[in-house]
Amino acid sequence: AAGQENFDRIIAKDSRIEPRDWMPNAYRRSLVRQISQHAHSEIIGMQPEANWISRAPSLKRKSILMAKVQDEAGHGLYLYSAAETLGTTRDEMTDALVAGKARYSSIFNYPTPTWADMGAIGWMVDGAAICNQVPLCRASYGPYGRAMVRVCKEESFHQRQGFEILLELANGTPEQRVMAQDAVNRWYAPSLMMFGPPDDDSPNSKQSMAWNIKRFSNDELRSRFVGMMAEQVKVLGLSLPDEAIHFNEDTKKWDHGPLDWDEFKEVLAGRGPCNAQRLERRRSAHEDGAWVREAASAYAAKQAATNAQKVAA
Amino acid sequence: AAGQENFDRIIAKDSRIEPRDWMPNAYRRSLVRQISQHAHSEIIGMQPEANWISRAPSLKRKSILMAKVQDEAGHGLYLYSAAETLGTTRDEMTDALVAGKARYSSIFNYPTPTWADMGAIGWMVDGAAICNQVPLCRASYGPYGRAMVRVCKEESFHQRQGFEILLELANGTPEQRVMAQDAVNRWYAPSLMMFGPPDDDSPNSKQSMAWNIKRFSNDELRSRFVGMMAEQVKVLGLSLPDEAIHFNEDTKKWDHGPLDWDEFKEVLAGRGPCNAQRLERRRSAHEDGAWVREAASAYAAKQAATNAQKVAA
Amino acid sequence: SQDVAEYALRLGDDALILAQRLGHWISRAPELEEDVALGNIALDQLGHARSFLTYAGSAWGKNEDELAYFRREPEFRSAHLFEQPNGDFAATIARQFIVANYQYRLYRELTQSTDAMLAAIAAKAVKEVDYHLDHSTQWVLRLAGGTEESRRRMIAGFKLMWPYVGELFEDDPLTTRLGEAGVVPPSLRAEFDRAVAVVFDEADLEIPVSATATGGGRRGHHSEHLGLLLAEMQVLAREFPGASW
Amino acid sequence: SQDVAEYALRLGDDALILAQRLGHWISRAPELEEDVALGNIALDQLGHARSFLTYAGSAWGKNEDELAYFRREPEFRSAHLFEQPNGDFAATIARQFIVANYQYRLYRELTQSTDAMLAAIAAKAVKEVDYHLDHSTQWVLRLAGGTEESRRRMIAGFKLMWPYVGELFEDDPLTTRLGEAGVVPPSLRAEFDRAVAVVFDEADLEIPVSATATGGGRRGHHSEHLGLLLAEMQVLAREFPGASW
Repeated sequence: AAGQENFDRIIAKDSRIEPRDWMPNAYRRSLVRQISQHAHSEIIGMQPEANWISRAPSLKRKSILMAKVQDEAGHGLYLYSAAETLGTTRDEMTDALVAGKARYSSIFNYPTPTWADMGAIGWMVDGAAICNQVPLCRASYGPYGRAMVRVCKEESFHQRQGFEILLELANGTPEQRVMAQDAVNRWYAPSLMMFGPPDDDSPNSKQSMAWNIKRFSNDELRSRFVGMMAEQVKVLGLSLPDEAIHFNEDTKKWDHGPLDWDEFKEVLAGRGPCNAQRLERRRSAHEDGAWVREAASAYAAKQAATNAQKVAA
Repeated sequence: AAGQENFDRIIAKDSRIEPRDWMPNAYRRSLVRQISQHAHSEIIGMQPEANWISRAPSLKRKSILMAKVQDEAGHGLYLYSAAETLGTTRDEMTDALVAGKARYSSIFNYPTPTWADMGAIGWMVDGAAICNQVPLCRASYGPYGRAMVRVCKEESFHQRQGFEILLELANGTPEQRVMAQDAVNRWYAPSLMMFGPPDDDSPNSKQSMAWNIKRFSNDELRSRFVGMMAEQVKVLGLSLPDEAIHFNEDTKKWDHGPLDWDEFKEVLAGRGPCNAQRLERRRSAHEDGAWVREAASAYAAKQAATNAQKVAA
Repeated sequence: SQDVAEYALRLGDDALILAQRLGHWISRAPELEEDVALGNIALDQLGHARSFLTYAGSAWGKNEDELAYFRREPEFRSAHLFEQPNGDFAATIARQFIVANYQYRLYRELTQSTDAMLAAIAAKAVKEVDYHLDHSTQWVLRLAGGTEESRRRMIAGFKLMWPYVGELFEDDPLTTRLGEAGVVPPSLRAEFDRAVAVVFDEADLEIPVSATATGGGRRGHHSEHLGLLLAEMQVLAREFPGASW
Repeated sequence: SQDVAEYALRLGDDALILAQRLGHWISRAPELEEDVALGNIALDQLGHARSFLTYAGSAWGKNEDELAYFRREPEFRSAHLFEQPNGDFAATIARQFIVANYQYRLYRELTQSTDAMLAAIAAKAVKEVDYHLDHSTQWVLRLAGGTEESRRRMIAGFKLMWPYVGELFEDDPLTTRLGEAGVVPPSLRAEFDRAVAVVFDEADLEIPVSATATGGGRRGHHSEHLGLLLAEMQVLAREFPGASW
């Protein structure tokens, strides 16, 4: 009870919970779910972009893309570490992912058929991620908030790079322009759906907000994102595939057209274009690498034994 | 002694030895070596051409190339069967190949960097093979001679296809023409060396000829081949990279310029451009397929047991 | 008609992409007999592809090579199953078994097409696919009933390929418009399921529980594998545009 | 000079092809730390490639992308080792270990080049390769001294890559002509052998007994792997010639 009081007090003054602090089981479980899901998204999210590393059309772009996908592995690492402070090991989380039992962001189940997708993912998907994540830098759980600070800094860098890719294409040959517009068309709705279901259909959000993990509702964040996109797309000289977008003077928010939540649910349920592929690729990389991880542990154990002997002698 | 007499009689009247006939051990060993080496050459020889199946520049050429490489697998099968009649199993021969203990024709240790190599291999390498092999259709060992009849029929088909590839290139764009001439230049000397070392440096040839396995000396066959090439290259409108080629009125044979036998020996000793690659590819295909072969035997054994039970019941 | 051409393009692309995949096995198969067998199947598929593409191209004044080598990814009409990587031999056999069961029934129906050319191509193809069906069925039985490892791999192979089965039987306006000239994909499903069930029953296998992937190949939306396959397949032809070979 | 440009092209191509190979590991490594580590090494190599190619191109009025994307296979100057496929993680580590030991000594010598630009690029590169050397050495020790399987694979990996070591140290007229501006490859061999021996000794490994393959990369004669690698690497750039990205 003292624990609960202390926890409530920290939350009330919007301060931070640290790993050694007492916390309600539900809070811990909710965080583990959210952080590991986020980590998994970084890892699975490497694949659609890794698809173009070998074919990047200039060495500069290849270099930027490699660095970006590699950053995502880094983000995964920070986030798994943050989740580990809550008592779940990376192995457990990875096993759940590989077994198809853990979630990751549905957006990564869409394919990247063209180079312009590298731009659209950077600009729109990373853009949406930032809208979601910037408030998480203030999440009540300390290690999570701090991991998000690092993640967000790199994400905004990635977003700018994505924007640049699109800008170059939009100002390029007619074919490049078509490629850019096509990618924007394909990623628009999925990126809006990254904020999760509408507020009236989002059961977990309320508790998350009460715990100062989540700071804004799905629809609020989505609206903010739409506004951002609507402004930036003008600079690109492209258009968003949604004629309903406008600034609502009454609510002071950006409105958008209806989204196909049935498709969202289909993809979430595993029936997207690439769910099977993404999971299989992660599974096979993990399984193919098992002997390497085993070798590293075996070697470390032998070294430790040798060192212990030396100390004893 | 009766066996030896019978054997000598058969050889003397240029008739055929069959698997059940008595034969000298040296004859058997020599044949196993020659036939298995020939079989291995067919199998390893699939690789330089398989290299272009995926990139063949027209569907017709892709189809012809696929069929050709597949035919080579078929030739390997006939030849391993012929060798098996001498009491050596295919597994034993394959193990020797994969372990790097068995020889195959050195020519397949050269790479195929361009599509024109598909033409040059067909025209020159298969052409040389035919010169070598046609006389083998009359080899004293029955199963070998009969296998060679089938092989030769298909090889001459392949040679014509190779010639057609070169002809098309030679009559194509200037770049295609350069590609064709370059391939002819690269394959010329190696294909001449396919006939083996000069007669005065070929220790096994004599015995082989006495046994009616080999019918003509290395140099005789090589000269015949050079003559054929010298005629056909005119139809292609290309040239052979050897200015010394001419018909020698005294010997009534075709002469050619000196060959770099040091290079030949280097490649034979394993230091060619692709020896390691060819062997590794065969080894890995064989090892990767081990579980399939085991499954097939296990299944066959189970089926046999079930059938036996049914018969018994 | 344009519709018939578009339909022939689909069938041609399926067969072409599969031939390209299978061709990779030649010189790499688990035993020489399979270099020959998979080579035969690849050749058959390539032959069917050439017939279908030539027919499709006749509507647009294009030959088979222009269609195979000078279209871009979104212009291809192959279903995702055909684009899946070979994986190990069991995965390839799983793909073959599904494909052969699908194509056999498809081509058999298509022999009744009111379009004489489609009917003729299908009549030739169905005989060859009959062998493909037998080949893959025998291997499914062998691998599922062979060793523990082969059984594990056979199950994994089917798990890998099953998400792409659904797309094969999806309908769209084209097949409806074609009527008696084509085959409505959903009409093939029941018999496909029955035939698969018979073999799975004998092999003691279960239909994998895996979600169906969204396809889209018929609309030019492909798996991420196709782009890489085309890069390799088309590289030489595109390097020398206009050249003849 | 032309000679310096040609020399820079060799070093640039080695690094470019290796970066392309290593980039494939990103999202497929045995553990996340290695996605990061191999990604870093790939990025470093790509960075070196860009510096060398930019410098080489300056002699011919070409930029790095024109050199990387619009040359054909025989115009590339990479050695065969860099072109070898990744294989499993052990094979990649074997290739890395050989490459790092070679490049570290090469770049260290090259910092003394009378050509200021080569010296400057090498000075930056050698620091990064120092890390690559440490990374691969640690892994050689771990894999050789880890489990039975990892040891078997490490040995197999070295066996696979060793035929391509010889080419790295081959001399030719160019390096002789370059004199103090370049590094004569054979001069690096003794120290390479010594350094490798130290690690092999600690790892209880033996130098593989495998024949040296004929190289020829410096004259544009490549392994059969390069063509496929270039088909993939160049496909998009070549599809849109003249476009900027």
